[in-house]
Amino acid sequence: MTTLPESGFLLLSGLLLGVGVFGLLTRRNFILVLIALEIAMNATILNFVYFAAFAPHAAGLSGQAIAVVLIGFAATEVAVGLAIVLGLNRLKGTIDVAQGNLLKE
Amino acid sequence: MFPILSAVLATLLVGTVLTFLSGKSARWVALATSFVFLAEVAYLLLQFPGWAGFAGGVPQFADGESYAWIHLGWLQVNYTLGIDGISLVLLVLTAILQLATVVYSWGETKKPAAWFGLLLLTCLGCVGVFVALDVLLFFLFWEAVLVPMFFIIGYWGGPRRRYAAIKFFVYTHVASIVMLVGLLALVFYSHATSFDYASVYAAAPSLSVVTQAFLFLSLFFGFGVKFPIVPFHTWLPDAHVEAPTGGSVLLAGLLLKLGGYGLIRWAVFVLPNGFHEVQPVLFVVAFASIAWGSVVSLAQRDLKRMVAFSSINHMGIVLLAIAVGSSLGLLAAVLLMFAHGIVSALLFMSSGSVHHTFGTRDIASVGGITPRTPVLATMIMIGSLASLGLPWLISFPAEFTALLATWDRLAYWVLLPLGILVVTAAFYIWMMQRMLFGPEKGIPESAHDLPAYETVGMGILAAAAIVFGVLPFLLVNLITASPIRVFPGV
Amino acid sequence: MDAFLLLDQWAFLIPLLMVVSFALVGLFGTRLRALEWGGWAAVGIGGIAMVLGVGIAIGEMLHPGTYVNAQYTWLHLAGTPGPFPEGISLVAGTLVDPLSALMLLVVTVVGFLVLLYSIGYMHHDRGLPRYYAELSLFLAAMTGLVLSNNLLEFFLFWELVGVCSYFLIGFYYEKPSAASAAKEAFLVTRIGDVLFLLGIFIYFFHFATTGPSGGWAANGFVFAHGTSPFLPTGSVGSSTLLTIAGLMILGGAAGKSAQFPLHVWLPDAMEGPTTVSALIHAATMVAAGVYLLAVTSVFIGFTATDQLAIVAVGGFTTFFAATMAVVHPDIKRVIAYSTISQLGYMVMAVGAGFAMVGLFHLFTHAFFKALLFLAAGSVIHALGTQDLFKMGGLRKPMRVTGTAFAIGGLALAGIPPFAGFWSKDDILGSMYGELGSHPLYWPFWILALLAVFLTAYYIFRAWFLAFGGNGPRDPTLPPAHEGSWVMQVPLVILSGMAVFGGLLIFVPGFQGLLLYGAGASGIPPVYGPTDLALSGISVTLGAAGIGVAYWLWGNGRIFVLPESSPLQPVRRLLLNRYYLKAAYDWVGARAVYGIARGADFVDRYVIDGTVHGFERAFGAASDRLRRGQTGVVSDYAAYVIAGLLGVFVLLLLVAPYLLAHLGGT
Amino acid sequence: MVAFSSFVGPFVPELLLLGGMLLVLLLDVLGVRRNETLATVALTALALAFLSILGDLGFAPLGVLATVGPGALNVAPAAGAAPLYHLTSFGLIFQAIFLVAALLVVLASSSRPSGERGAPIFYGLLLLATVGMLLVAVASDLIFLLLAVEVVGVPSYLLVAYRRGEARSMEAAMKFFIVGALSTVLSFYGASLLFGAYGSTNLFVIHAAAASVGTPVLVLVGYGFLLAGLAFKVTLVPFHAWAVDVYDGAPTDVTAFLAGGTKKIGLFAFFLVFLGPVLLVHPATAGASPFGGGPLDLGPTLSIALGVIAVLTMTVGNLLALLQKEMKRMLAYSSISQAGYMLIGVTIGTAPALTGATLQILAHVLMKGGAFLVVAGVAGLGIGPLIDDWKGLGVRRPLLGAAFALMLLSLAGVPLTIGFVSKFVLFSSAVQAQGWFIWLAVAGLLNSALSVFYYARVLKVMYFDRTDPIAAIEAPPASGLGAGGLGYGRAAAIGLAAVLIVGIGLYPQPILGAIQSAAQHFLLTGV
Repeated sequence: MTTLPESGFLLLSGLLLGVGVFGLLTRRNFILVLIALEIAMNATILNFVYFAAFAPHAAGLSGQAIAVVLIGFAATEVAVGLAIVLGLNRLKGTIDVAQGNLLKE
Repeated sequence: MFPILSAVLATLLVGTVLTFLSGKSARWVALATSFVFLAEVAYLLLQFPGWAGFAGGVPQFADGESYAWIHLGWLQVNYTLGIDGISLVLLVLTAILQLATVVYSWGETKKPAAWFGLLLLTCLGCVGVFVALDVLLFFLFWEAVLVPMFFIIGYWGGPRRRYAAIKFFVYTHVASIVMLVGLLALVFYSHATSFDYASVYAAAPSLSVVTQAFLFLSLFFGFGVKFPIVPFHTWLPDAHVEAPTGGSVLLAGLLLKLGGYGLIRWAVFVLPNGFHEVQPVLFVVAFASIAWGSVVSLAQRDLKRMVAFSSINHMGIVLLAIAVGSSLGLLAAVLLMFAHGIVSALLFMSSGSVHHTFGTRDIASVGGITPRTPVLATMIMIGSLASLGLPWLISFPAEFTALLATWDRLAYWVLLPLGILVVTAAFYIWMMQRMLFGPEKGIPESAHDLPAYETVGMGILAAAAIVFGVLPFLLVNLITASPIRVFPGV
Repeated sequence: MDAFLLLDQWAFLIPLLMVVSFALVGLFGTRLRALEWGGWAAVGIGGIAMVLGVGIAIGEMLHPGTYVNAQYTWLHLAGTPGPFPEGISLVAGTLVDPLSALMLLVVTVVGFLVLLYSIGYMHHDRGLPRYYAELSLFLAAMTGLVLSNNLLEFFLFWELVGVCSYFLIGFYYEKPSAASAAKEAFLVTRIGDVLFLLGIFIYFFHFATTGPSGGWAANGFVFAHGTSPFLPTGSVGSSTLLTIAGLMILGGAAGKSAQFPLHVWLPDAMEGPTTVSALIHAATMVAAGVYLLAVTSVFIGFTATDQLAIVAVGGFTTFFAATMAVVHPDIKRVIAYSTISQLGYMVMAVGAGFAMVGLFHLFTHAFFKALLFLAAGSVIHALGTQDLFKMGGLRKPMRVTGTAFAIGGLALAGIPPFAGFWSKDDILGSMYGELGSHPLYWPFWILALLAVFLTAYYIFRAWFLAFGGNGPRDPTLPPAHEGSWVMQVPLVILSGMAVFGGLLIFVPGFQGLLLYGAGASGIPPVYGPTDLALSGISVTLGAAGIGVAYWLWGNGRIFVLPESSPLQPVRRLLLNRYYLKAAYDWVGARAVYGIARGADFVDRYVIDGTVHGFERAFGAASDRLRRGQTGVVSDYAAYVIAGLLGVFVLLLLVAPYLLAHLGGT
Repeated sequence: MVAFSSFVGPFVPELLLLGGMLLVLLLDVLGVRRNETLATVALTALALAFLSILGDLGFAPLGVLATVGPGALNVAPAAGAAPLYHLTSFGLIFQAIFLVAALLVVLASSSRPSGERGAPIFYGLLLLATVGMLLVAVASDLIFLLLAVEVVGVPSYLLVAYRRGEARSMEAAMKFFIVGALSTVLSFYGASLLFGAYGSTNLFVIHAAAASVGTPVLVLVGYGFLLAGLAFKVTLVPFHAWAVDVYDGAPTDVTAFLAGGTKKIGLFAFFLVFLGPVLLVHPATAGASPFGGGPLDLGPTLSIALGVIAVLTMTVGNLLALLQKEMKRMLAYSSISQAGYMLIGVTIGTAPALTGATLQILAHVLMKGGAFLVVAGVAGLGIGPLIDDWKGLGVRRPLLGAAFALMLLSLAGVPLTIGFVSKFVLFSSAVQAQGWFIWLAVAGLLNSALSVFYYARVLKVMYFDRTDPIAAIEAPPASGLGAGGLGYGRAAAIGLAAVLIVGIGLYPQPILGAIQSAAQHFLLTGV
């Protein structure tokens, strides 16, 4: 399989993604889940920046630009997430994601 | 020229809608519709020019119509109609049964508008199947029949009607799905230029024999379940036993015929080579159905269930006649379909009347009904004797021809269906001995002979059974006005 | 003269008339105030039919051996590819030839007499219109059968007479025994009919293209063409196929004519009114089987093997049935067994190739057997019982009947100059002529000869029990009396026929009739010394039979077989009809029904069970999957990740594998 | 002017909707919260947008409304150009479909009890989400596409939860958000890998490159991430688990919008991302298959993966629905299986298949959207959530029952309905493509047969089961709304859906024709 010279970077981003996903799967606290999501998102952003610099066919600044956009997007997403956290907390008095199973099967 | 076939379909459609809307007086609308339909069929008969033979290797049809419907280049679907002798005979059957059923169920009080509407709708679907000459159109009507029948069984049926309705719907739907795959493959693998019968017919020979065989099998399964063929028949007893009388009548009289018609029109004629490859399979299935249907009937205590299984036996003979694959056999098959349509309808009406006259259909617990209800008894006798293939009644010429053709192809194997004839005779005669004769038994005081409308409804069928039994030639000449006349045999 | 031949063209009127009568009585019978009126209508029409029939017969006698074939085509199918290259046509027509003329005579005459007799016999019955309707329909069918000019038409009427017999046997349908007898008759004959059908198939295909003007199929499978059989004589040869066909025909005949082993239904058929027994189950319908064999042997022909089989069945049945008649206590059943046995003679004769000889016995038998039945009928009418052992001393109160029964008995026993003698002797004589060339006929001929003794014995045993002695053995019986004149006239007429019917062979015309066709040899007056010797033997046997009967039963004696007698088991065997009935019932009620129940079980629980199995399987799968929907969001996220990994597996392993090995698209 | 039209023209519908949204929020600020008013505003915006799209598509009577010249459609960009958006008639058709979904929902909600808290938010978010949907349909760049998808996603999280008082809704929103966010991450990550492989996120570039470059495993992994991420929206198995709970928990009108509307953008995203590669027929040059069976071929590889997922989806969806007791969940599961059918279109990737899939999407908008609207209305009549609570409804409310029965029959693929036509075209295309695709048709048909079972069960309950009279139905409806308690708006929406179902089922030619020609253009570039 084709290898990038600095495939170590890919390893790093992959690791970040893995950490994020692992956190998302294991954490029951909504806040921590959000943080995990952020970590995972950063893996993507890192990728863009890195590829923009070192990808076989240099794509100029577009990578960085995308990275910036994504940072902004991540923020909005977290904001929405927090809104839901608040709602949840007000209704149930807990932000334990595993608590909610009124809906199943 | 005037699109008479569309007019026929339109008649039934409009009739259905009006019936649905006309509340209490629905039965009158339905009756009127049936008469108009009858008149139209009569007109079709009168102006039927006979069969035009082949043009460019493709069989010709009368009263043809064709309008573009869905044209996507790769998918050319048309609204194409046309008839030949085979369809015409079955149209006649439809007209008779529709009239008889409407009259017979004159006393229906439970949501009459819906009842009569659905009856007409079912007939509409069947007529569509008989006149459609486009793969999609054919399949469309084929499926469309299921829905009204589903409601008829499920709403007006007996104690286990819900189960029966769903079983009927799902079971037969699965079959038609397989059939649809076969039809689509037939169209696309043969690179037919359109979904029209003609182009499919013309393109099919280009397929390899093996492909043809597989296609034929898939079609056979689809049509066969409607027949029904053993061992895919178990939807039938439930559907019949639970269905209301009118439902059973249409079910046995028309719906089962769809299978036979489809097999002849869309499989046998179109894929003769594939047919030839799988002929043994058909023989085995046919024999199984004949024997199984008859033997199991012998064990039934429920009159209706017995008749239902005897239908399996008779349709098995139809299948056998088709499987023989000779001109004579196909003639016999169509004749027998007509015969069975009339006779089984009569028998189902009888068992319906037995049920609401004596409160049960249990053969063993009602006896000696003849003195109290002579008309009903007579109807049962005519029906049974016709069904067991007595000469001078409609089934005989058909069964005779069928077995004649079988001998031609299978020699001594014919002894099996012949022997089964005795068993068939046995359960009918035994039933008559127990129910009609002997000392009176299990007859409620309230029991009285048939109401007039039921008598008329059954009378129509009984008359048909006798008239066509004495003069089957009326039908034969009509049926042979079709590719059957020159079918080379496989 | 030719007026008669002209009459032949109108032969179809006979069945038609009876159909009219059927419709008339059937539809309006109940409307008529006095039910007898319907009866009289039938009798009137039957009379006209009889006149026609007799006329036709006379015509045939005046022009022996002529064929008059009147037909029109019902259906013509142009040549289709396949078995019938010349096309098929089916015709409806009448054929008047010696065979049919003779049969027609029998059917119309006996039919009329029975119709007349019934007026008296049935007058108390509320089912009278139904009775006359069914009887008319039967006569229509029977005459139609006799006049048929092709095999298919023959079969159509053949079945129709069967149904009429079914309904008439079950005439007293509220009697369970009658209902079940009717069922039995229908089913047993049905077996024969099925074989008959197969025979027809074989003939149709084998001879489809044989014969003049486009072959048999193209000409509606008619028997005769011009003044000769359609199929060239001897076209049968000895092919196995046609042998089988012949056996099938024999099967059909055996069903209708109650030959072994399909004989069981006839004794039980006695549940019907005695008149019905006389007409249908003695004179006409049961003879149809013989007629079928005769027609086939004349117009199509049998192979040697067939002939042997037919002779065997006939000869054996002759003796076999007679033995059962010996012990039976029921007057009607005794006569029924004797019918079976006499039919055996006819079958044997036809089988040996003496069609007309067989029909001659059919002719005489029809009259004296009808006579016996009607006589028995008046006895039953008078006493209301059929049990010989209750009767006794009836000759005084019922002189006419007693005499009639005696005459019938003498005729049956083959005592000259009564009718039976001539015909039966004819059979034995002509058979004897064949024994040289066909040694295999020997045993059956001997059986037939022995049967003569038994016949004489059982019929006079019956006579002595019923009419001999002084006074009934059962005092509870009502005082006997003669029936009204309508019942006596037929007895007288039939007695006349039973006395003189046989002598007809000395009438040239009638003789001409009999001389027709195969087996002309051995018909009187070609009496050689052997014939005389034979007659001597058979007459002696007959006389002996009567003597034994008198010795055992005469003057009101009752012969009781001592319990210790070694013959007891034989007697039991005979009384139980060789346990054949039981065996059949077992097969029907136990074996077949058992199989059916088993099949029903399989259908419900195995075949349909499989369907339910699918249902359950899907249900189970659905349940499993639904349990996966835990409602816990981290599980859902886990599924997503699992899915992601799955996608990788698909993309990197599965898909490449498939592409590499299955060639992908 | 030219400049204006060429820049603004393409986005007139989006702008209209944004305007509508602002107006709604403004009214909210001004304290005007009458449901009818808000609904009217939203409806007007949607209707105008709809008309202008029809105009752009060049429907004769509406040509005047065209905001982009007829020449502006289906023009492939100059080589090397990497436009963010690309106007295709195919995309416009999808925009129209999305708008139909939104229109139906808003029309129905117009007859919800007035003065309900959060009504303005509902309409506002709905319009915003619709804007996102429209953007998806014109995207031609991965990032643009994914962001557009999020413009749909984020508002729909909130839509689910807009009734802040309801625990079920809130829980649904929570699940929706977490799984959704995860999927977003995955898809963006996939995009980043493709960016790494091709040096661009522009679909034209990617497709072109994919055609020439061959298939490094990096690319496959990237596509894998994208597949997983987008599969969340389309509710493909096993990415579907969230959908049922969300559809169940959300207010039913919102469910109708999710099932009928937003779900479909996922499919369009699939078209954009995967059709390009799937169509590539050239054998790849690099990256031999690990099994040594010749080069690893991107197109067939993806198409096999998609095929497997499609079959898995329809089967599992049906099985899940089979024994379901609650109406809403049953419908939710059934819409999962329907997604499987639609995926067949991408798998085969021919114009016929795409036509079938598109019609199937439209059909699903009408059938499933309509069905959920009925469910919402029936709930308004005070009937419980269980299927068994619907006893005798068909007999007691003939019209409503007939409409719902029609939708179910259409879902089951019974003839004379749009559902039949779409399945018929779809499966025909599979058979016509021949090869192993015929097995897709077989699987799909058998599945539709299986599905008949649970649809028939509902019909059975509605029509055949004996009914103990339900006061809520006999008595004048509590909601006090017209049309027998449904409210005229909802009745109109349901009726409209039903009419379209039958109408298109009877004569699909015009729509099919339009779709197919559009699809053919679309397939030239796959964008």
